Amino acid sequence: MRDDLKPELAPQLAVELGLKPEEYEKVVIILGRTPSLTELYMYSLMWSEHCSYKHSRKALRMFPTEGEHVLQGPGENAGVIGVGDGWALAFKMESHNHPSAIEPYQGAATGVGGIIRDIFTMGARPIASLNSLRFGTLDKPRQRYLFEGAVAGIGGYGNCLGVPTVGGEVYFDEAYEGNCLINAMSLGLMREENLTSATATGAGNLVLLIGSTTGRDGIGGASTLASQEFDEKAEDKRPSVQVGDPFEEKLLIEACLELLDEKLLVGLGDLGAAGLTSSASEMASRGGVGLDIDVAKIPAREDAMKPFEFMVSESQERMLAVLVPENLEAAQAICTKWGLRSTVIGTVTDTGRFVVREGDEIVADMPATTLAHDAPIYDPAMTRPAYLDEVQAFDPITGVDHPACEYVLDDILLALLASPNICSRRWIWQQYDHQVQLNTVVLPGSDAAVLRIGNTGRGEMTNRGIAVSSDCNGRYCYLDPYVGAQIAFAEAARNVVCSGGTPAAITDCLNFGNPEKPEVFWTFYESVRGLSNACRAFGVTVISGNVSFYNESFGSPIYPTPTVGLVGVLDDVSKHCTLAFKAEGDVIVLLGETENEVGGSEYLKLAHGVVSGRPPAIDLDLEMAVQATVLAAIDEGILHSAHDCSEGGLAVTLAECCMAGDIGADVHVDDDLPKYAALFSETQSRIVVTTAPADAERLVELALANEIPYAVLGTVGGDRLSIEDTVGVTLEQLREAWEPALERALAGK
Amino acid sequence: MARFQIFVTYKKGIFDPPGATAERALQSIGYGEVSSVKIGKYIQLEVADGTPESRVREMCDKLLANPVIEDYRIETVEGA
Amino acid sequence: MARFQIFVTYKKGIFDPPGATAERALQSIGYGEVSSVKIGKYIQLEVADGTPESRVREMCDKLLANPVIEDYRIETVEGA
Amino acid sequence: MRFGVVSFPGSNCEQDPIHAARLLGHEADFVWHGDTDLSGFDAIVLPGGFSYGDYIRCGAVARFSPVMAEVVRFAERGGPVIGICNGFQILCEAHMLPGALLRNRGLKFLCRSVALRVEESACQWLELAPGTVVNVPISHNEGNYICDADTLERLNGNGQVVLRYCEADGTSAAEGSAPNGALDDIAGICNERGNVFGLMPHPERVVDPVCGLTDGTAFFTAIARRLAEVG
Ligand SMILES: Nc1ncnc2c1ncn2[C@@H]1O[C@H](COP(=O)(O)OP(=O)(O)O)[C@@H](O)[C@H]1O
Ligand SMILES: [Mg+2]
Repeated sequence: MRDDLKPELAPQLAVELGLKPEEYEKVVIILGRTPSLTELYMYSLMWSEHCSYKHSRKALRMFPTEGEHVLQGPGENAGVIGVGDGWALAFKMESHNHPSAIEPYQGAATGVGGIIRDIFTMGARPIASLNSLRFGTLDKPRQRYLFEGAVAGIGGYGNCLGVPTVGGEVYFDEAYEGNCLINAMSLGLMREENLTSATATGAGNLVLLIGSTTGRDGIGGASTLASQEFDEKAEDKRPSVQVGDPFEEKLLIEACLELLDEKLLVGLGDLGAAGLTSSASEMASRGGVGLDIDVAKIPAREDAMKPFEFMVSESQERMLAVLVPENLEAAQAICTKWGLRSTVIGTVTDTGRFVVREGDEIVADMPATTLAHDAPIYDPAMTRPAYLDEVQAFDPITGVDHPACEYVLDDILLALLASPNICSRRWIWQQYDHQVQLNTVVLPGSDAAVLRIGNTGRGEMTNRGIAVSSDCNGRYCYLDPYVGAQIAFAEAARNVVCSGGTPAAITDCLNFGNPEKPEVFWTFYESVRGLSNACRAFGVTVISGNVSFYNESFGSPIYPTPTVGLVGVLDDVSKHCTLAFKAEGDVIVLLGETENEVGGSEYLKLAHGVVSGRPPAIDLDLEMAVQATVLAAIDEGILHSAHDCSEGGLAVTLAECCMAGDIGADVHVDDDLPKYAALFSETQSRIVVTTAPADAERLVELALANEIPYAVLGTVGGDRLSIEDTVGVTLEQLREAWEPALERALAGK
Repeated sequence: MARFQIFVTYKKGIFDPPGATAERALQSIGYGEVSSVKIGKYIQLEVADGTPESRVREMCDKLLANPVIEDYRIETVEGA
Repeated sequence: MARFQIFVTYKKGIFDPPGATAERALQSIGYGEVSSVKIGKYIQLEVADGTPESRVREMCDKLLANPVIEDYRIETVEGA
Repeated sequence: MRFGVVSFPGSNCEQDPIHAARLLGHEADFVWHGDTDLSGFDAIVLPGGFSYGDYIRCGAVARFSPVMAEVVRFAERGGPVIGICNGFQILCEAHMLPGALLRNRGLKFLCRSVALRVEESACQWLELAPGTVVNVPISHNEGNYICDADTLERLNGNGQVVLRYCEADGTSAAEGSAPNGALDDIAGICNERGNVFGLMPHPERVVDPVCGLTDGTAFFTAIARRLAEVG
């Protein structure tokens, strides 16, 4: 075997490439010799945290992964559920945090490109995307640059593909200043029978590389970008940024779906992190076969590329197909029709070995499964972080001076509405095409996006639908990872339920600091435990997800941020609901009950500059009962609107319902609580609904039947929001505070 | 008033999708002699007299170019 | 192989949004000396030896520039 | 009647007019950019999207597709052609309509519903009373229409301006009502004959009641009725 590396240099290079000494030893044992340069690169990438999940794998086993809807659980490029009438929905969320921190536009854009490849690799046509973003506060120019760039990149890529970006979330907090989070979620639709797998089988079958040329971009990207902490060295890592080509990806979507439709492929995989090495070795080990790849056949974008560079390049917009020789001509004809390159770069073998050659010179030869599946799995040490005792000991009720006089509550409400964490997200989603494909029934701006199930292009319409939302409040997770993760799930479910969807399954993106720090790993473990238990309680499955570790800068981790992307189904999409108050005289009812829980609230941070205390408590049984009540009421057609209480509490929820419906409200709130708590407490499991007076009684019956507390708050009408004598603001005032707040913050105002 | 022109191009090894597309398009409409197209930015800058090139360089680093993926070249325009 | 470079600029009187925005942005971040920014395209073309400039001109008229809004200038790159 | 919707590489809205047309009881099918036979189609739609990635300039490459030569002939024979968003950009690049579309003034992609005022025009695709206000979404990054003074004068003189961006009440704001900076608030224009119509907004997105508004219906029914009359 040819080797371009002096054997004595191997251990040293291994370390540079991020392999721990004991990991390098394991490679030597597997091979029974010193690894070659190419092999070393391939192992170092496949065994990096990003590709191998070596620190998280065990904890993730807590997740419930089997359930009624599930057609494909974790393990493939995306999970898949059945959504009725033989329709299947593939979805997954993934992070592109570190690339985006270096170059926000391209980082976010290629993040979208990557997650969308994961979707159509499954045989599904991408039908929608969401994005979950975290930045430092917008008073910092760098943060404004990152935020604007990421949003432009997400739009730039998704808009070009014609995949509507229908929702998401964004928070701004100092905790993310050195390490922004860019999580992208994508969903795709297919007929159940078209579900495919990224598996290589059949000795003698051909390996076809489809799409873009291969350059040196992102060499080592998977490990250097995604598995190393951020610090001033960030600058040096810049060149490994990749530029996305959404046009090429659009052609790939069409060509690959056509190849699958025509049943021309044995398996299909996408090239993402660790490029060809990752997709090829995973396809091989899934099929229990070997591969023989000749890098000399790969269309190169640059001169004099070395074999290892071909194997680890992260050039975007490339797919790997396995097919029987008889189908090659037909398959290549389809690629050509779509203006795509397609090149046979190797064959499937029965040796179980992954052989890489350059012409007739072999440069790497290893057991295929060892790359994808024999990465070491760790049991990281964990200890409860010391800071928790301190923050949880803080009593937000006595710890700060809450407004005594009530006339300031108006101002606090308006300030909350103008907070970048609460204000209108219109500035974001109007940069995204959220309607293309004509299935978006509830546009961004409500609790969850609602989409009709169907393929307008093929005239395959149904009246079924899905509702989808992504949520996570990092502050809650910082103050209590277990509770915070459960709330992330509960809120996503609540948003979906408010829109008329019955929660079916979730994907997640777990963003944490360095797992090798016991205190960080503890927060990770507790979050996974909390999320798992919440899923089990609701009977909702985790079908896919992604872990992003090492989200730290200058040694301090971000807030634990386990983002949940939840999908619910609507048997009749016309039975959806929005947050907008509808009609004069409608009765406003609060389902659930407000407690004095301002710990970790936006109110506490905004009015008192404090992020401390315990997060709101979450009672999953109550949560389920409240959600069941709303679903029943929507199903009976008696709800005119539904909107949950989240950041900012009841007052903000009411304001949002008023603005969305362009109509006021007159309400009374709980008198046993201090007003600041009644208005701004972020108690969970609360949903504000409206109904025609005639149906109010029926709504109350449903609440009683589900044994949940409720309160009739008042009525819809007029052009101002009045909360007793404490709050009285006009719709204009509300809008003036809420609508332009993001633009103002971005203008540095 | 002084004039500068700035040529912004992708760094070596950074993929240039518009260039690649133009290349293919030209070949397909009958210009087979085309072997490579790269598309960058051509910026014409007018500044107050006596503005040193170093200032222009600053402007490029901060705003006119994206140092992460682009290189640039500055030229003074004589007789402006 | 022969090299050409092409400079595509907006016709006089055509408002150039990126240029105007860059102009304002530069002024607002402390470059008051900036009086005008125009952003056009800088195209680097590699063609077969002996390709006459007239061919390149054709390519510009047809595809690389839009005569309705843009002017262009072609330069041969010596020593290519 | 039968609509032909051209799909170019990078088109991504082509399924939308098909859906809209079928919903309104018409036939509609895709036309591949490589095809050169438009027989059997009564009207041609150049759909929205990012043909060839919108690289170089929006629509610059698409105009060279084999099908475009046919579309030109189809239009010269008086066949109705509508270009929506990217389709409008292609019509301009192909010189089937005057002017060009530049980056939005704010340099941001804009996807939202806008108010449009129907102008007195020769357009065969619309028979709404002048002054009517319709609400139709836009979704573009380059919708900033521009042309020289003479062309603008001609457009106004010949009744070639079909749609203008306006305020909710149909009036025009002093500083202009175009969200993208378009010259004279122009959102859509037609050729002198009125059979070739280009517009940035997406009427096909507001036809299906399941997705909300239906102001886009008029953009498909008028031409159908007209063709039925001329037989
Ligand atoms: N980054 C984003 N991209 C697209 N839509 C977003 C984004 N952030 C928020 N939105 C939309 O804005 C609306 C409000 O978001 P959010 O305040 O997170 O709602 P909730 O509090 O109900 O979770 C939702 O419709 C959401 O989809
Ligand atoms: Mg909500």
